[in-house]
Amino acid sequence: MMIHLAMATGFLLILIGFYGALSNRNLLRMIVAFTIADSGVNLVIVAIGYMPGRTAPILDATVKAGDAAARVIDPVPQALVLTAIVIGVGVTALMLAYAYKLYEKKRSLDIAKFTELRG
Amino acid sequence: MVKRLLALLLLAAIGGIFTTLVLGYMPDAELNNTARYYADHTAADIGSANLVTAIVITYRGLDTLGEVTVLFLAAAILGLVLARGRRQVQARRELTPVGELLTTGSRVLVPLIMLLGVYVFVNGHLTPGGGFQGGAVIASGVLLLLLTDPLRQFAHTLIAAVESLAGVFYVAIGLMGLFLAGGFLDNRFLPIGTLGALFSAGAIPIIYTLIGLKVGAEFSVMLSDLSDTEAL
Amino acid sequence: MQFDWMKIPYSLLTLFIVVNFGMILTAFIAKIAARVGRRNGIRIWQNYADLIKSYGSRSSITHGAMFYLAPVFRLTGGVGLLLFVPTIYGSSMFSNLSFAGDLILALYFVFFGTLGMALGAAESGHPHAAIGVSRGLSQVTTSELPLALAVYSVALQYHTLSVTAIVAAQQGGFEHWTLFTNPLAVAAAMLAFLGSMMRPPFDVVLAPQEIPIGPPTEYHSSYLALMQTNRAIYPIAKIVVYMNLFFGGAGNWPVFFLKVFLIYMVSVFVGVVFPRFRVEQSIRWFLIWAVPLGILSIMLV
Amino acid sequence: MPNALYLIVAALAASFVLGLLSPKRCGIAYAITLVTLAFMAWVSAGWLWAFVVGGAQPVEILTAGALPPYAINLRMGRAEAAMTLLINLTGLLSALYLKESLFKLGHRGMAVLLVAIMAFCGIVLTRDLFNLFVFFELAAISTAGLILLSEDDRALSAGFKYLIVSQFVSTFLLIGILFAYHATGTLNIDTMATSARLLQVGAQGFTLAFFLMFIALVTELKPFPANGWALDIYESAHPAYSAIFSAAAATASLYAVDKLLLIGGASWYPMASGIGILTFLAANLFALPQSNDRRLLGYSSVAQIGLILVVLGQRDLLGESTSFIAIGLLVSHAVAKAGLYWLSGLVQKRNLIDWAALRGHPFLVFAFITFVAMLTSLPPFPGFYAKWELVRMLAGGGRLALLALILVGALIEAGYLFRWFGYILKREPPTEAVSGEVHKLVPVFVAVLAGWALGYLWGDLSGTGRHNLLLALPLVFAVGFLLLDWLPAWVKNTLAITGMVAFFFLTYTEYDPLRLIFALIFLIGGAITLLASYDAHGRRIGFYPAAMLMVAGMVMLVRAKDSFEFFAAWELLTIGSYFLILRGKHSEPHALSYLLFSLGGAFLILAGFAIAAQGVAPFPISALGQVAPSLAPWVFVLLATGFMTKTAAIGLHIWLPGAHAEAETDVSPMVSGILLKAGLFGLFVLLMTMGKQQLYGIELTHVLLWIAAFTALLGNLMAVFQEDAKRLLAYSSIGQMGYALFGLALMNHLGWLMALMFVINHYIYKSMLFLSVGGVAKRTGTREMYRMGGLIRLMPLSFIAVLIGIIAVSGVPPLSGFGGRWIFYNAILASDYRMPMVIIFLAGPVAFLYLFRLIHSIFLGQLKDELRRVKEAPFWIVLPQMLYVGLLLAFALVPGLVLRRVDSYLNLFFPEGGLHWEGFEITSDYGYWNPVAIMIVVAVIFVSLFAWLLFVNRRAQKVKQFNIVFSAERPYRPETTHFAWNFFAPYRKALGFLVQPYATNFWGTLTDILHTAGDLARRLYDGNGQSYAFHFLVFVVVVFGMGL
Repeated sequence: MMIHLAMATGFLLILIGFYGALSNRNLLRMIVAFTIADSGVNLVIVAIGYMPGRTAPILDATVKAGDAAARVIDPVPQALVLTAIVIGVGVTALMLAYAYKLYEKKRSLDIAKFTELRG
Repeated sequence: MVKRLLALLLLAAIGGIFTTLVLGYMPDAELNNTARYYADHTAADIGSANLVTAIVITYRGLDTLGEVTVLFLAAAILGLVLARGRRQVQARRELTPVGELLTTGSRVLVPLIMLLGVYVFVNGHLTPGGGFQGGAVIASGVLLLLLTDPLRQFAHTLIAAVESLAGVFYVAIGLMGLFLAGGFLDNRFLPIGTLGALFSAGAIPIIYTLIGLKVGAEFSVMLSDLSDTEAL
Repeated sequence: MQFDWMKIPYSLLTLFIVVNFGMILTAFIAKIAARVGRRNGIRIWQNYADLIKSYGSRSSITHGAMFYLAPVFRLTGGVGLLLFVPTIYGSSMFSNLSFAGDLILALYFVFFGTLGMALGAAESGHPHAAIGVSRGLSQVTTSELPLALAVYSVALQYHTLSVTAIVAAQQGGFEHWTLFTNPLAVAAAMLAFLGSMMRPPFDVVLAPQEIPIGPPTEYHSSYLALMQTNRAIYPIAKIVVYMNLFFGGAGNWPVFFLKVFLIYMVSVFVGVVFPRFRVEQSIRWFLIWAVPLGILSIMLV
Repeated sequence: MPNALYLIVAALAASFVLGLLSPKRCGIAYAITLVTLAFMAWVSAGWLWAFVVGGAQPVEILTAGALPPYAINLRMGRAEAAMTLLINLTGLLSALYLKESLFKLGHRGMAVLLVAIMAFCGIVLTRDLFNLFVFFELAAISTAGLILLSEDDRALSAGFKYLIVSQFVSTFLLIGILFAYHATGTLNIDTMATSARLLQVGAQGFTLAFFLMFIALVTELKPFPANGWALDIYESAHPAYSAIFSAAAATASLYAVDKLLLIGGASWYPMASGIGILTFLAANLFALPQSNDRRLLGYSSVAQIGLILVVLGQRDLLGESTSFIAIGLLVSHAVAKAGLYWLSGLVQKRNLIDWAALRGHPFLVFAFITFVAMLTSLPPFPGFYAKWELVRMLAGGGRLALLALILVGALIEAGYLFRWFGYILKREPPTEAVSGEVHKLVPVFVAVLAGWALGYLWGDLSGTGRHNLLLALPLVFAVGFLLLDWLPAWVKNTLAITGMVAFFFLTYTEYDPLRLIFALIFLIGGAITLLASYDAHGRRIGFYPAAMLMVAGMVMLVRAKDSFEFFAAWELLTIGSYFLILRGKHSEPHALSYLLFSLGGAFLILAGFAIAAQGVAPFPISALGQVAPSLAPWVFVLLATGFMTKTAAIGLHIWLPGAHAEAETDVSPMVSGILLKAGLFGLFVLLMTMGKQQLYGIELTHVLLWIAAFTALLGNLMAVFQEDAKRLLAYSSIGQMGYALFGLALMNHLGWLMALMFVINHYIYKSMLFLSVGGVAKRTGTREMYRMGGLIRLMPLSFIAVLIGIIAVSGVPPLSGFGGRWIFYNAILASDYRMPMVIIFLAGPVAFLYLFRLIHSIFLGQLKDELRRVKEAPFWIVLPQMLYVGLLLAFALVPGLVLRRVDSYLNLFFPEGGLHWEGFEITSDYGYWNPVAIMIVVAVIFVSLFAWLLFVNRRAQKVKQFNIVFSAERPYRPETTHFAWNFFAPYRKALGFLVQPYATNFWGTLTDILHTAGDLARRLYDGNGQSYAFHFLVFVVVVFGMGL
């Protein structure tokens, strides 16, 4: 149940992020909205790998190599979420830079002002 | 208003998809085939105590190389975007001093932060953490420095050299895996050692070190580039 | 191929008879028309006199090669048309040169003279000539249509395109004439005939008062003589075709003269009764009245 | 073979090394970039060579020393090798092209470029889903970076819009991948595909997960309507980057979707096809009203990718052929689009019309048309083979609606691309010249070479039922003229004539009598017409390749054994003639409408053949006779309509007058006298094989009969009202083709013979008339007849040609036209139908009207003052006319020389109703005809009377021009005395209602509707990044709704 709650929260974050990106015309707010959505995605990913009653996928004194398969949770989503996070950061940085440059050009952060290309 | 309504409608539909996903989700009782393989074989094959690290660096090493490249790209492009059509700003705005507390605090904390960062990536194969986390920690040190003195200039050349060299070595190690072991990014051309020891898991600590340096450098470059926009 | 050289003098004989018959017939008809209009009219020999006068005319000019050749084309058309069709049924003497081709040849050869004439007239540079040609060509597109349909109908009826064979099929009493076996086709064809005779109400091409006789307006002297000769031959040659197709042909010269005269008179009667049509009026008239008859005839045959 | 991993390793290593260089060492950085890209291209090329030539097997490349599915693996196979080669070469050439811009951006920019190319390769190579995601993100980020190569400031906002959409996309992709992993326990594509098969039932989670992945990856293909961002990029990015974006990125994304479909299985194919076809149509429609070159190319790219997506979605039907078709279309698209974008960088201004700047550079024009031909799938390029195969299989599988939509879209695409080509050749060039730096020309040059090489390759790869067109001798001959274009025109003319005549004499034994006549007209007839081309001076760039292409097409048409050869020949002759027509001074719109009608017709033919073949290949032409009865009438309708666009049957005729009238003097006879016969040949072939067909109880040949009759009538009527001499002749051709079609549709022995007679006659007299009128127009400087007049004395030879010509056309004995009429009457007597004859009877005399007008207004009447010094037409234009006069007389006297053999050949089809040939006499079941006798009789009468007139009229005096009596005055102004303008005014009053331009209005309205629809609908893309996000979400929701 916990896990469904976590997952649902993740999805909710995504939807909130999307809504923010769709309803805010300010570039920076859009970027923030996307980071919220990204967090939601990451939460969902982690939730997918979770298995009730198991421990982190690190071998140590308590988790021996032999019985690891029965004791640890799925390590794959954890590995993937790392990548997802990093990529999210990269994109966010990039968007910030673009937003800055766009602002420099038009002194405005309103997305509706940047519609020279159309049709 | 119409736009928001439409957005809500669309998101409701998408939310429907998501809801179905959530409701249809059943956590596995057993590890699936792939995960079981990792759980069973990592210790023997890779020698890394941290399964996630084994996956990140070896099994899915290509992803990680790509990931590093994403940051590399982001940093490079950030530089390009900000350099685009830049006017040479000579007269910089004077900023109000940040205060004693921050200045002194940073002097104390920055070396510690750096040290922690290094610890995190060097021990990536043993404990939670690794190159990315460590790199991020290092970058947070840089951030602290920037907060203290927003106009601070870093040795761009040095950072860039660290970043590039780390990248080149990373690729080179990957190739050594190809030549000396089972395939590209195979960590086993170095001895696996004992599970749980610092010098174990073949090339993983080296790779994580390189990643840590690289990520740290990249984040630093990004932060410093972005901080330059303060000059506007 | 064996060519019977005697056909040449025989053909010339036919030609001679027809020329004289035509001269007299046209004068006679002109006289009748004048009488209807309570005028005295021309003398019956007037055509001969005109011909001699034209040949005797001293002034003679030319506007160029086509102008010069046009009367030749014109008369060749008339003579050729006459000679490509057998005149007297059953007489090898007066079957003329019909071995060269069948009904289709005759129908298309009609245009030979017209075309040459039009070209010559056009070279004269006289606008009236060009206007006349424009009118004539316009009118002919629909006035010929009922005839074409009628011919098609007749050819379908008799399963042949040979004039001789068509006449042969109509022998044995007038009830075998196409006139009675295929009256619709004949009606259509006779309406077309009216259009082709350059008489009122379809004489806007020549329109003597408006564009002094249209195409031939610049012609004089011996050119005119040739054309006058043609004016004697050509209507008869055309009527011969009609006679052969629709009225049982002619087995001897008296019947020939009678039938040609009567057919000719049809156009005269109509001509003295109706006023002149403008071009578009006559085109519509043919499309509305004559063409449906032709269509009916090919549908019903 | 070098490990394919080097593709990735080399690029990464190089880009990291670039970071080491100081910003000042741009030269070295650039060298490293080029070398790396060259190395990558070499690796791919090596693999491709190994697969294609060496027959190597696909190789799995493992990483991390573990086996898949536990570690990431890559695969190098034939398709991968081809695609990575395409990507790397595009990258290399673009890098070369981008020299200045890269120097401006510095080493970081070069590194980004390398990573981008690497990412595209990675997308192609990887077999791991998450790895695919990583490469996609790399590609996306580097795309956002490379947009900065552009000088255009708007590129920044385009980049931001792109980032917004890619945020949404990557969210969906990630969630999809993770849930798919959860459902199947693997990230390996192949393993997942296997597991997914086992899941199927009740695996709601997996289906949804797959849907999310699918929608995300498909969005990378820029589907309608979620593609506004892509168009903004295309428009504002540096053209060389757009080349990469269009060629390389699209290639990679397509392959990714293909891999994904492997997982999803056949149930997702219809979805892919649906999205693809919608995108194809919408993008082409939106491209129609574009005036910005790069945006137009963007729309075209989107459309092409949509089409390829359709192909991928038809995998269930296409099976093994999928890759042949998809890759064929893909390489055509990639090479052409890259080439066009590179070209766009050479042109300084962005309006399509500004491309007229290319005109002074024959090579660039050639490059452009090569690319356009590739995009529109014309032979001999790969797209042509792909199109053929696709249509063949779609028709075979009964997917006709899809087929129709594809063809409609392709036609629209051809419309805007060739319209553009017209601008290049015909519009006023802008003042800004084309930039001619070598490093920018090299990529274009390579693309052109690659295009032709690929054409050869695809021809070579062709399986059964296809042939390598670039090995066909006539086509090689034509293409050879491209290389000889530097020679003076007279040398090429001699070569061309020699080649044509020689080819005829080498092959004339191979034809049956019917084909022999067509071959004779195409080859020998063409050679005679070419004599007139000796009149041209200089080099006449472009004329000979085009003319020979047309001739090659016609020859191949006659020699075609199966439907593929036939169709290929048909398209070749169409484009050849299009180029020829386009050469006319004012022919731009007319050439375009010609091409569009022809291509439309060609598509109908293509569809007809494909439906007839039902997947069988090769499909011999003769097998048309054995088509299943349920399909046969439809095949008949398609093919007949296709051929009738070429013969300009009424309703489909509006292209002809302009095209034939505006063409050059020696081109008009070629396209009218010769080319029109290709359509008739098609109809001959069709009727010979399929015979009579009934559709819903309607006899189709009866319908043809009506069409033919109205074509004859209306063609003639329209000719009557023309002031322009060449247009008059052009309309007359429509009428004449109506007659020929009528003969064919009669479906009896004599009807066909008559059609053939028209084929021969029309060739001779229409070529002759066009040459005469062309010569006159050349001398007088106008084609308006009323501005001429009285030229008989100045141009007597031309006059004679016209005189003989009009006598022949009108069918007056004794010339050859009469033979046609005579056979016609005999033919209709044997026919079952009567009503259509009424119309055709009406049409007959109408011909006199325009013929008289032609000769009168030009040669007779009053000579104008400004034309008093006009000379006879040039020798080389008169010479063929005189040859034609001779031919016409010969054919009038002894038609048997040509017709007898055909007459007996036709007995194969209609044993009844042939002619009897005895000496000079020709007899039918109904009548008889002796051409020699007629000639002699007429000549004798004529000569006697002429002699008589000469005798009595020997004193005749030649008088001056105005020596006429006109309202009792002597006129003095030729303009007011020459009765010529609106010559048949009364006739227009009477029958003018028949020639209202209904067809022109119909087609005009249709084009307007398309334009307006495109113009309205493209407002959807309002330029707001948020709207694009909405579009994407709407797309997701709608597709999801459809998928339920």
